[in-house]
Amino acid sequence: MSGPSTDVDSPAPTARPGYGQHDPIYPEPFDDSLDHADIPIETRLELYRKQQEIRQLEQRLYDLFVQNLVKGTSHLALGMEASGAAFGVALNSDDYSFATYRGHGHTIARGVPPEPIIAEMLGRSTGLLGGKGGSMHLTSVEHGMMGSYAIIGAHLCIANGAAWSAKLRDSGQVAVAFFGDGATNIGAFHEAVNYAAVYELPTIFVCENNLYMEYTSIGQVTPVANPAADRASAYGIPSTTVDGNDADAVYLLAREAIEHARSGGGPSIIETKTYRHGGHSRADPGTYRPDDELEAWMAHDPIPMYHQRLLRIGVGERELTEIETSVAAAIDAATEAAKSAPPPDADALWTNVWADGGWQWRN
Amino acid sequence: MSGPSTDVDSPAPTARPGYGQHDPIYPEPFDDSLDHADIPIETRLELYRKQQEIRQLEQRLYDLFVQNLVKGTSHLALGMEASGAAFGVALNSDDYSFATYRGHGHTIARGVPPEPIIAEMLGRSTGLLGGKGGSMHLTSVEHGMMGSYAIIGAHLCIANGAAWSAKLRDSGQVAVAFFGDGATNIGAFHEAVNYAAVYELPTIFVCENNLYMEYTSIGQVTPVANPAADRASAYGIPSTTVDGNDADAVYLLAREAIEHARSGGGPSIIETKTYRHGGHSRADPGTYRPDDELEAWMAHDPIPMYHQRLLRIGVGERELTEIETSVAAAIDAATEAAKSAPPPDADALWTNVWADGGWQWRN
Amino acid sequence: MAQLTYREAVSRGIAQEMRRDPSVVFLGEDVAGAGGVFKTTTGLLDEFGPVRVVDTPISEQAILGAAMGAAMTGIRPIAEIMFSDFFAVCWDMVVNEIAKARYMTDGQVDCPLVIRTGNGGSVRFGAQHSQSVENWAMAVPGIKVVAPATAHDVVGLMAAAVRDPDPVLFFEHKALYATKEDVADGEILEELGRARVRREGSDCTIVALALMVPRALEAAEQLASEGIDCTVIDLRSLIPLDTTTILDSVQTTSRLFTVEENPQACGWGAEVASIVANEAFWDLDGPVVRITTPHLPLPASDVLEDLAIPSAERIADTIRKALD
Amino acid sequence: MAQLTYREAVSRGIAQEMRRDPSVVFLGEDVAGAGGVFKTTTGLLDEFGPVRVVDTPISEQAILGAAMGAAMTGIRPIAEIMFSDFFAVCWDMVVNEIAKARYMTDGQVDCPLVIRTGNGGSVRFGAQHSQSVENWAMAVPGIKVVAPATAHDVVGLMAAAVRDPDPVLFFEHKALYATKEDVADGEILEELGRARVRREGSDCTIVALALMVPRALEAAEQLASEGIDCTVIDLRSLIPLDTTTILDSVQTTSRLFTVEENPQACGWGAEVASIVANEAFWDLDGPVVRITTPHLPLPASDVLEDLAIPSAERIADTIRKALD
Ligand SMILES: Cc1ncc(C[n+]2csc(CCOP(=O)(O)OP(=O)(O)O)c2C)c(N)n1
Ligand SMILES: Cc1ncc(C[n+]2csc(CCOP(=O)(O)OP(=O)(O)O)c2C)c(N)n1
Ligand SMILES: [Mg+2]
Ligand SMILES: [Mg+2]
Repeated sequence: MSGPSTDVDSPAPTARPGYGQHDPIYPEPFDDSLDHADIPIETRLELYRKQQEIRQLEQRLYDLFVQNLVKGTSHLALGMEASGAAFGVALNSDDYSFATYRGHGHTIARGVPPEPIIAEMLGRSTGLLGGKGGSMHLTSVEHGMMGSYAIIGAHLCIANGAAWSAKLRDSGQVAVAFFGDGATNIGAFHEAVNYAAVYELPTIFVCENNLYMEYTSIGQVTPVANPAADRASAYGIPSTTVDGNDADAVYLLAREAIEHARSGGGPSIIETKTYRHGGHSRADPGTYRPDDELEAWMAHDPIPMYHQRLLRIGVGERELTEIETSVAAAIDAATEAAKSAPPPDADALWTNVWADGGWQWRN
Repeated sequence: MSGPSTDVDSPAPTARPGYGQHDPIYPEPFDDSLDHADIPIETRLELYRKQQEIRQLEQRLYDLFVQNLVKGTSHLALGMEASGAAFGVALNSDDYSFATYRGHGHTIARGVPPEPIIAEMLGRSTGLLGGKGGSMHLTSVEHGMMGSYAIIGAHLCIANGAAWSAKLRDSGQVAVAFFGDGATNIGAFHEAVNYAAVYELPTIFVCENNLYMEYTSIGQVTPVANPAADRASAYGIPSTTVDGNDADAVYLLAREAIEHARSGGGPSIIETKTYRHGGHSRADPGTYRPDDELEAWMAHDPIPMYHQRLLRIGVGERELTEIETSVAAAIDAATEAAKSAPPPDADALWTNVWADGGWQWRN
Repeated sequence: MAQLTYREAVSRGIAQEMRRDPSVVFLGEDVAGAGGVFKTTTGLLDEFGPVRVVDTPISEQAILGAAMGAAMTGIRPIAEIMFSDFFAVCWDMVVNEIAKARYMTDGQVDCPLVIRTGNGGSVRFGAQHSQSVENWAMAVPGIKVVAPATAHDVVGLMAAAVRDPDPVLFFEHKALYATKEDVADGEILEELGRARVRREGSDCTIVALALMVPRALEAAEQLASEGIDCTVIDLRSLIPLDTTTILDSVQTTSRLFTVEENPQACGWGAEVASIVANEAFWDLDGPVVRITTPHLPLPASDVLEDLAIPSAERIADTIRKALD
Repeated sequence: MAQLTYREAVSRGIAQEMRRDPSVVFLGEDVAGAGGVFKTTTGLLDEFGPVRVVDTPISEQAILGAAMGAAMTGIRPIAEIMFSDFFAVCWDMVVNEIAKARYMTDGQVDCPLVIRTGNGGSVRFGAQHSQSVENWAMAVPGIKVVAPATAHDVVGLMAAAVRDPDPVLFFEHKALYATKEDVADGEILEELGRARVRREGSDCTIVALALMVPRALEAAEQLASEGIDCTVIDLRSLIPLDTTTILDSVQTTSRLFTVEENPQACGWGAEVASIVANEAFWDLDGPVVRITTPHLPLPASDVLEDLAIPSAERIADTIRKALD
């Protein structure tokens, strides 16, 4: 490796399109061969149910925005349900999840009931965080949902801490950090993945690559094609890319990465290729996306595709309808309960700054 | 790339030695074939002179410490002279250098005279920074030496700015950032290299890998063998490793990387393999380094090796002695002048916070 | 003279300076193609093109590093940090590099750059997207700190910031973006370090900043109807700090109130209060009172956030009681 | 009872807690094998082994993230940030994550961790390695801020910090590491949020912190010989802030001086001064005076640095003139 070699150890960057322009990126076709994957049917029904829960929760939240009942901002995962659902099914109940502001789906996927989630969005006293956290900070420690983090990158480092703790306590738990494509360009990504690799922590880094930061295509500001997976070699850890709209595909990788981490094999990166149906946040119509790209991805919707797969492998339409309607009923009931809950008490402002429950910083 | 492939796109981490232990790393043998490299003899004499300047300056600074004339800390580059010298020769006079706290050599290599450098170390009014900056912040804008930065990582980002500016002004200048192996694990490294790659900036990232952070071997906390070069693929840019104690080897790469950057080819990474003869800073005896490792690297000293090369290719001993003694005379004279300069005036405390020369922040 | 929103004033101010000086460039996340997440920079890409108006990766350290290195070498960058809370991921660039470069190099390095950012709350974004961190900036020697309260001042202070030879942090208030006022046509240029007396009254001096200015004015109106006549000073910049205007006013009114959106401890009002308690002690007729967001993180719910951040009512109440 | 240096007190304090509680772990750069760059943690690796005492990469965000995630899940980490200036590269972890987690989650998340750091100047390290940034920390709701002045307090406050269920930033002063005092054998535990009156006097109250405590005491000795009798309060922690002790003292002495090493604007003394100027206004007999490092970056040269940071002479001079 020494000597004045003029070899280029890595490829020169390929030309990228100019500012504000980008080539559309289309989904790979759904992989029907996974119909025969080694996944029990009950697991698949669970994957379907969780995808339905996320979809219907997000749609409901969207409706509530339109009714102007949600204050502040909000970031939906419509179209991106498969990976949250897959990990929700693949994780043990005491494993740890860390999500971003786009974390409603990751929260419900860990078994958190919809009512406190919706109530939090509406800023009610019965909200998951008593109204203090809001849309971007959903957390349910009792469900292993260790928080939603709204500043890009930080939670990758924090997930390492939970993974380290599991190792110190020899508990066999793993930690999963979900993040976006845009997050791969921030320093904390580098520090976190490197750190996990150095200590062989049971951290699984799941990049949900929906092709865009807020309004800028990731390809415009990233010199490699797979912003997370193509960087794993910089840390000597395994990585894979996957159709992020195929719950089975993600589930298989999740199972494997979790097993790898749990058995002491260390961290890995999974990059899911996916797309959001709507804009970045409530205010964004998403017009920066080429029409045909959007169209292609709308047709590559994880939920109808999975529905079709289940029919192909012999699940009855009736059983699926039952799942859909039972989820709908739960979301309806949760919405009503949340809507009728009172706003937080004024006293709530002053609680839980400190472990003693209070806020006093002087005597 | 999509589908539930279970392939591991990148190698699993290799086992690393335990805490506080590490395998010694020995230098590759000096590459005598470079005797015949395409480098003019005057350039080589210049490379020798600059290595001598750095060596003798650092030795002098060491002596001044021992005499307790240097307050504060200081980080010497004894044993690491070749790369600073090589870039000092390869850069145009209007190109930009950005260094770390271990930047005395990079400063003198850009043509900054020794007197203000030594005076700064002694905290005198005639110091390069009037006594305000000290050992860790040597800067001479008129020589293109844009600063020494003491917080790991930042200057890689700042060097990009100078490179961007050169591009905006179409000036043909390039920017070089020198940094250590340890710096490759901080977030700013990732952001900087990625950013340079995205905008194809004329930034050259030179990692002087001396195998250690302060007292910890880099291999203990880094999952790849070449902490800078092995990460270039994460940014799609070229990288090379090189014997950092062979000024010709570094010079050839420097010339190439500078030409690549200057002609619009974008950034690249050069990782030099080197070693410091002493500890990390003045207080450090460097005892964490295996004896035989230290011994091997002391024998792989850039200056006697280069001296031998010059003799082999026909330079006379007398000419080399002349260089050595003229450098010594300059350093002696500079030392005397610096020693007899007065300390800063009390007024200096209050100058140059703002561009108006003053410090007022209120009326 | 036409109505201009505070939001529109941002791009007008930047465009004014980019037209005047070709060395001014602008960079940030989603600022070019999309015109910024608050739509403050719409139109700049079209007018000035992609070389001068740059969309960046999510790399705040790299953004500020690029700005600093460019400023050191003849360019005048304006960088956006989308939310001021995100200064925390690039604080090193601000406090250790940009702020100190000139002093450490005894004047060799110039850093003429502007970092603009969306600051402040009352927008229900929760604890990580609502902070008022102008006091973080004020605590750091070597940077100037500006926080306009009106559309006119956005344009005029932006111009002053861009022309200033030193680094300026420019705090735009998110909750003010939709406010508007009549703004003169043509070039506007204000001066850094001059407070503006927005209302004159003899009973007390209220010093406020950014969103707290309209709230203080509203409180003053309320109090005026009760016979309490307040001076309201809009600080406009924290560094340089126009203490002369404050001290002069306190000499007349003998009472000082500060209205701060930052959480209490070490807020800018503490600095102002301590200066007055030292230099105008003998002018004072009663305690110096600070009205601040309590020292706690900001809650997301509208009900709770409105309790946390000083309202016109709370300002009026506090002053009424104190002057009773 | 034996002489202990402030430096040795650090490892004694950590070791005391690691022995007591097996969930306490310690991580940082060069802290294990090398015992820390200030040799404050020598011996810990030997006693507690590499699982509990961890050398990390140069990755401050990853270090604090690891500490936070571990603290959230049953571990009690002590993390080192080598120089407090480096908080700037991981400030997000401190201010946006660690400080806010409990409040944002309405109490679900615990963050019992300690971040210890070498703070302050008078060591000729220049502008990027000499800052006193305890006021940065004080400005952030949700973290406790401790800064001991003596070896005994290092041990006792470290113990209190480790046992505290909330995150604590622990500022050790670099220029105090070599100081020593007699320290009792056996377990030492102090309480956070209690100032200590180091000297009682009736003519004025001096409030100081860390390195400024011995300097204030030296100034008080000097003044005593001239007939000016000062109370010197060692704050010991900024959050919680023991205002009771300050206000009680001012009631007696009627004059307040603060001695701060941080640069002036928005220093902790501003907060203390503003509290006193409000709540003890009628007790005061004269202006509240702050003695601070001027609002500028710190110079490297010993001559200049000594002019910048408050000395016993400057403290005494200022008080002498003010009380004249
Ligand atoms: C440090 C930081 N910088 C910028 C932002 C503003 N921001 C919020 S979401 C976002 C885009 C993130 O893109 P990506 O990581 O791809 O996630 P996605 O929203 O697509 O799920 C940005 C820039 C932030 N929250 N934190
Ligand atoms: C952000 C930050 N963290 C830690 C340090 C303390 N520090 C100074 S030098 C150093 C080791 C750097 O090692 P390397 O990058 O290999 O450079 P070398 O000193 O070997 O030239 C460390 C940890 C620092 N200056 N900045
Ligand atoms: Mg995305
Ligand atoms: Mg090194």
